[in-house]
Amino acid sequence: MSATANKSSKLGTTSPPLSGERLVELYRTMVLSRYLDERVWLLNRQGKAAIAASAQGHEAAQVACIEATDPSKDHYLTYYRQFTAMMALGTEPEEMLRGFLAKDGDPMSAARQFPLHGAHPRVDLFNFSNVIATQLPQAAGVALADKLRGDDAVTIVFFGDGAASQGDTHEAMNFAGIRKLPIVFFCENNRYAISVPLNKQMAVDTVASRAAGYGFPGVQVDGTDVVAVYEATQAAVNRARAGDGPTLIEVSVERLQPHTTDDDHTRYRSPEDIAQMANKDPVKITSETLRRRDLLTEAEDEAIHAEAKRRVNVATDTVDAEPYPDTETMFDHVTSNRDEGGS
Amino acid sequence: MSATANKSSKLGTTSPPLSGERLVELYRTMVLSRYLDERVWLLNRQGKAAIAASAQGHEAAQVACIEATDPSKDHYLTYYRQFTAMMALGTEPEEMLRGFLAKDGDPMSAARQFPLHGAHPRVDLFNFSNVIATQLPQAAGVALADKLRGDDAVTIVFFGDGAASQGDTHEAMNFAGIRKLPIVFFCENNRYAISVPLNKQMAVDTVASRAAGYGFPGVQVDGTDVVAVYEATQAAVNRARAGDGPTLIEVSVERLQPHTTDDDHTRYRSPEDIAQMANKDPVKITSETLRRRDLLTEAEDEAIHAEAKRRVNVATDTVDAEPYPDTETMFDHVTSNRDEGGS
Amino acid sequence: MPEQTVIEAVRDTMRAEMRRDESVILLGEDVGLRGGVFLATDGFIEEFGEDRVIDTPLAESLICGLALGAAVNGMRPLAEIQFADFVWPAINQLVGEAARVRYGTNGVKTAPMTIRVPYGGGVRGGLYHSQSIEVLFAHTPGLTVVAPATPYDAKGLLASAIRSDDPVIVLEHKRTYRLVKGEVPIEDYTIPIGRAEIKRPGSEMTIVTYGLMLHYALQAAETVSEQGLDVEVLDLRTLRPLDADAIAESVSRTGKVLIVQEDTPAVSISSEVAAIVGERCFFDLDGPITRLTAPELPPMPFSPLQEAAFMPSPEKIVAAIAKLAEL
Amino acid sequence: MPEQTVIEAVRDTMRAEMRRDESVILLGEDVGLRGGVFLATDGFIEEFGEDRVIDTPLAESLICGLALGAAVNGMRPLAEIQFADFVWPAINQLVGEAARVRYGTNGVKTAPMTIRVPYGGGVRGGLYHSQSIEVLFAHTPGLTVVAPATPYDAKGLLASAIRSDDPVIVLEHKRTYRLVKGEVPIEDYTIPIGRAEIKRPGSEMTIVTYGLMLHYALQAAETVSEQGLDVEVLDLRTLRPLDADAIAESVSRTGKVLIVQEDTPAVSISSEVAAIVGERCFFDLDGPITRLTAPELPPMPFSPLQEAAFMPSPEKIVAAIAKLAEL
Ligand SMILES: Cc1ncc(C[n+]2csc(CCOP(=O)(O)OP(=O)(O)O)c2C)c(N)n1
Ligand SMILES: Cc1ncc(C[n+]2csc(CCOP(=O)(O)OP(=O)(O)O)c2C)c(N)n1
Ligand SMILES: [Mg+2]
Ligand SMILES: [Mg+2]
Repeated sequence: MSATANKSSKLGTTSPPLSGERLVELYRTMVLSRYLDERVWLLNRQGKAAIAASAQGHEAAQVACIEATDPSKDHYLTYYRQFTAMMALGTEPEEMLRGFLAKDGDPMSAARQFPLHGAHPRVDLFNFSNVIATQLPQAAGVALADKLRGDDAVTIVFFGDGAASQGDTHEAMNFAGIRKLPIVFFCENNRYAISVPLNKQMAVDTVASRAAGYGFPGVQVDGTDVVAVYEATQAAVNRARAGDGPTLIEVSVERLQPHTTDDDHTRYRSPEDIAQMANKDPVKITSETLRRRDLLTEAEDEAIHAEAKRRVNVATDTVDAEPYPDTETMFDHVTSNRDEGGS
Repeated sequence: MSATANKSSKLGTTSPPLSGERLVELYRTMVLSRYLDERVWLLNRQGKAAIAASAQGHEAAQVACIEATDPSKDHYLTYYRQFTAMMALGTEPEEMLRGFLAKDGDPMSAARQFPLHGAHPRVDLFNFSNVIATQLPQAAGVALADKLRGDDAVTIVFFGDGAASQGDTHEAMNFAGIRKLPIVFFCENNRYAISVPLNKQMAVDTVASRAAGYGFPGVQVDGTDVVAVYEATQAAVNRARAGDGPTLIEVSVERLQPHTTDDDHTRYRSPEDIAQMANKDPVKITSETLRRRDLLTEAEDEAIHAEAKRRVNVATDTVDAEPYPDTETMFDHVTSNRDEGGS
Repeated sequence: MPEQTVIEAVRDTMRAEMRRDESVILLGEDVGLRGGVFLATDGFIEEFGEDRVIDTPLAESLICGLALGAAVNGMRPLAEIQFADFVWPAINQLVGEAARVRYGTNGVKTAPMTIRVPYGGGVRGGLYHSQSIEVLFAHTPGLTVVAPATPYDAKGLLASAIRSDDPVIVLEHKRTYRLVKGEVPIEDYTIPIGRAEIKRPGSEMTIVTYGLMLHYALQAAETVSEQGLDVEVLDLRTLRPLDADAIAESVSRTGKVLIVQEDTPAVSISSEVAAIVGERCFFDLDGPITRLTAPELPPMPFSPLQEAAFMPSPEKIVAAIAKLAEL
Repeated sequence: MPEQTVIEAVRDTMRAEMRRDESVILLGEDVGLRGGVFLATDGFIEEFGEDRVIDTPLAESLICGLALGAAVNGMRPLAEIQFADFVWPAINQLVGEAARVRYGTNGVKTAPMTIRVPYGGGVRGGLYHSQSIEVLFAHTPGLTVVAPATPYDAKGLLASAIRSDDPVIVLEHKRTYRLVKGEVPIEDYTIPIGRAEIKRPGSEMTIVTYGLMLHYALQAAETVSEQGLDVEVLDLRTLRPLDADAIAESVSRTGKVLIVQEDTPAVSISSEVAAIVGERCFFDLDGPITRLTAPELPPMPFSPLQEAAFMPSPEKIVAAIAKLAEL
């Protein structure tokens, strides 16, 4: 955690620290996510995936965040860059690919929506829309319902540094502070909103600093550090479950790829800026950390990579051969109680 | 200025302090505003004015703010409670009443709009809409135009504590901070948005505290203290003119009347809360201050009151006798270059 | 049956639904101690408490986003937008989001939420307290829009809205709140969404209308009946989905149609009714498809004479009937 | 005359207008170094600098509010909403505010601002990168809405929009950006706002359409002409104010109308065209007023087969022509 993150220690972490075993498991998910993510870009270049946004660079933050939550009861409101978080929540490579290739059986939206958008069939993860920041007031509403019923659930809502500029973000945080909602605002700050750099997005250095204006703590954490993100999230989740209200966690990450497969970041990032990212690759950093802490041998690491590659290959072959959804199904689920055949 | 207002001293006030003479002039405007304001409520009870919002309690803050600006070049984006500010900017009682009674010659909108809404014929004051907080992004746009042209003008935008919750407020302050716009955000915090008290509007004590999240100073000032508000505004205006960017000024005031003539605040304010307001009446406080500082004698004070009363009576008689605007004029000024007769 | 005003019917229905179903929660500005600016929720916070009667901050996008989030998490939020003119900041959460929750998740999530929106003019509201805002909602797949004009319909349609498993926009015409009285049964009932109703049967012409204009149309029909003209008045009641069958049936039978609305004409409810008639009644029509609406001006002037000139009135409807009848 | 794509015409026109008038400033997300996500402003920041090419924070209400404020203070802001689907957060500043500035100040203030909004589907955009959003804008008094479909019209109408003293919404169909090519004079010209154009003359039926559908309609008209059917194609070009005279003239002459739009039908541009026809062409019509539109679904599925099923196509238009011709 960075200097400004010291607030999180005040929150009091009561749950156990991450075991070495779990750390390796998280690393396994990161590697799988990375291979699958790369594969999706390849499929885009082959004309098979219409569009993809990538989590490359965000993997450590996402697995660590999810690890500190309880998928059996918590709620997740994600945005399009939650590739790794979705895998950490148990989405299989095949399921992910059905979304990207718009194939029959896409679990999130039956391929009506962009990849990763819709609702998850097994955990309470939803990502209704591509419209930036709409999920924040919605997340406050989800948390409000839990609070009114006295349910022991926490809502985690994910967003980017660009999303912090939207009015919806302000309105949601303000209300969450007033009602002390059980919610964690999880901001993945990669310093860019497509091409717009942070200094054109805000006059301050951290999104976390805004939390003070809403009456709850904000912390900034190194998003390549699995343990730091895990601990910060755990503290925030504990705080929320204890009825003490929201926390804003800002993780500093790099967006290793262009914004989406439609983007070319050399148009707006300097060569130096692009080059320095190599040192911020969370997969590499986590591998080194695990090796240094003797939690992983070189052979084990290689096996993890080989297994990830194999799973991605199998999933690709399977899904590539599948059909698109039946056209007639597009008329389903507009409203509950009537067909919409005309006006 | 209150404890948190000490920041404003850092801004450096270079202009001269308010003279005793000007103080009396400001007081004169406050008294005139108060009588006219009371008259409008009476006209509402008589069925002549459809609706009125009042500035009673906000008078000192409004005259002091305007006094620190330059009406020959500055821009004012007001909201419906700017009764006194408009008079400080030279709007005559008759003009005000034409608006309230929807009579021919209403200078702001030709009686198309609610009273005080529209654009001022002599100074650059505008108040397009009743929709809370829309004026803040617009004000940023006004200030942006000045900044791009290098014009030496400052934009003052007025809003309430309720308006601080709107997304537009956040978006406007964020942008103003990024581009260091020549703008003063002037928040009249009367602790209520209609019936909603401050603790249901925000989890923090001051709107001013939000400024830190946008990279510019925020100060809180006692809004019944003409000198304090004047100095804070002057510092902010100087800062803006010097190219140093925005300031958020929050004045603490009381709303002495119900929200509008349609409202009954005994439904939601406790008797004690209503009773304590007597001590926060800025007209009374300013009168006492002037008397204490020997700037005003009892006789002079009485003369000010008598003159205000007289002017209000004359204006009422004049405007009451006037016609409504010609119906046909309602078709004018929809767009520049075409009639809108159908679809 | 007791007589009630529209606002009384709205209040009683909300209270009954909140007693009936714990998951109904109220969200809005000033809905608490103030009881709402129209007193629609008078006494609610005392009965249901601060947990179920939530005075929100001044932020309409928040109100609708909260409602949506609470709805997908098991609640049935009932939100109030204080005036229709202030619904614009919330359009993104309603049209962009709520309307598509069911579709965009292939039915996994649903948003059983109701948004009450007092709308319309003739109340000296000027440009920002008079607007008709039905067009975009009525256009949007995934939304349901009702616009009851009588106390009876207000109760039945509001109950249907609250019990619906989809987002429903309830348009209540402000001017009808205290103006319009009618009998309302005490017992529980609902009115099916999507059904227009013939409020006055007739044989020589159909007036298709809704909201406050229903009452003006009924007055006009009464006036011309004294001159021997037998006009049918069809109240749309639901604006999405429109009851195309009822429109087509009535207009085909009478052969003439006059569409009356308070809103401005271009791309409006009246346009869609005209399109339905033009497509389905073509061979039965014996007069042009006629509309009486507000003029194409930003609705609507504050000044009383101009406001009156802006609004359709019983007299203007009588004139339009006479003109169409002579053709 | 050189051939250009629509996006090239848009880019060249904006550049020319910015050179012509210093008060034209550009606002939007990624309009700077990125040159816009469609490269509409490629090279602009290099030529005009950061003062006139402003990368805004991610906030559409801000973008439109800034444009409005700068417009009333002497600028001619030219703002880009990145995708039409993201215009909803800005509706309040456009429909509630900008549309009424002139009216609400009795002409003292005006807002000469242009908002470019890339819209429409058929680009694998799914629910949130495909929407048609014209309805509300076309309904709103005080706004002007143009929807050019060819490079020639894109240049002429965009120039008119930027030089207009009122807020103009410019709808550019994303799919036409690179698909549609045509001749564009190098010299300066404008096209008057509010005038439809017959893009193909014909005598037996009128297709009224706009946007991408113009091109599909022209293809369909070509196809049926081989079968001896002579269909006129009228391109609306401006959606507010609609050119009611041109519609009425053409339909009265041909006696049949098929209205084709990509948007869903209820309360849409097609409804208003139908209403105009039903009111003004009643005595000349010899067939029902017919519409071909998208189905009533949230637009539009991401999956390619479903997307194709959702969109009107030249084949579907041919079928609709054939059906109407036989009646
Ligand atoms: C309301 C809205 N405006 C614009 C867009 C287009 N857009 C998609 S992603 C994006 C940038 C988002 O940046 P950030 O929030 O930092 O997230 P990141 O992609 O960096 O993770 C933009 C402008 C959108 N989807 N929604
Ligand atoms: C967007 C919007 N929502 C609701 C309203 C209704 N309304 C008018 S004034 C007001 C309260 C405003 O409170 P505040 O900003 O504190 O200003 P004050 O009246 O106290 O000066 C409300 C809710 C409105 N005008 N605009
Ligand atoms: Mg980012
Ligand atoms: Mg207030």
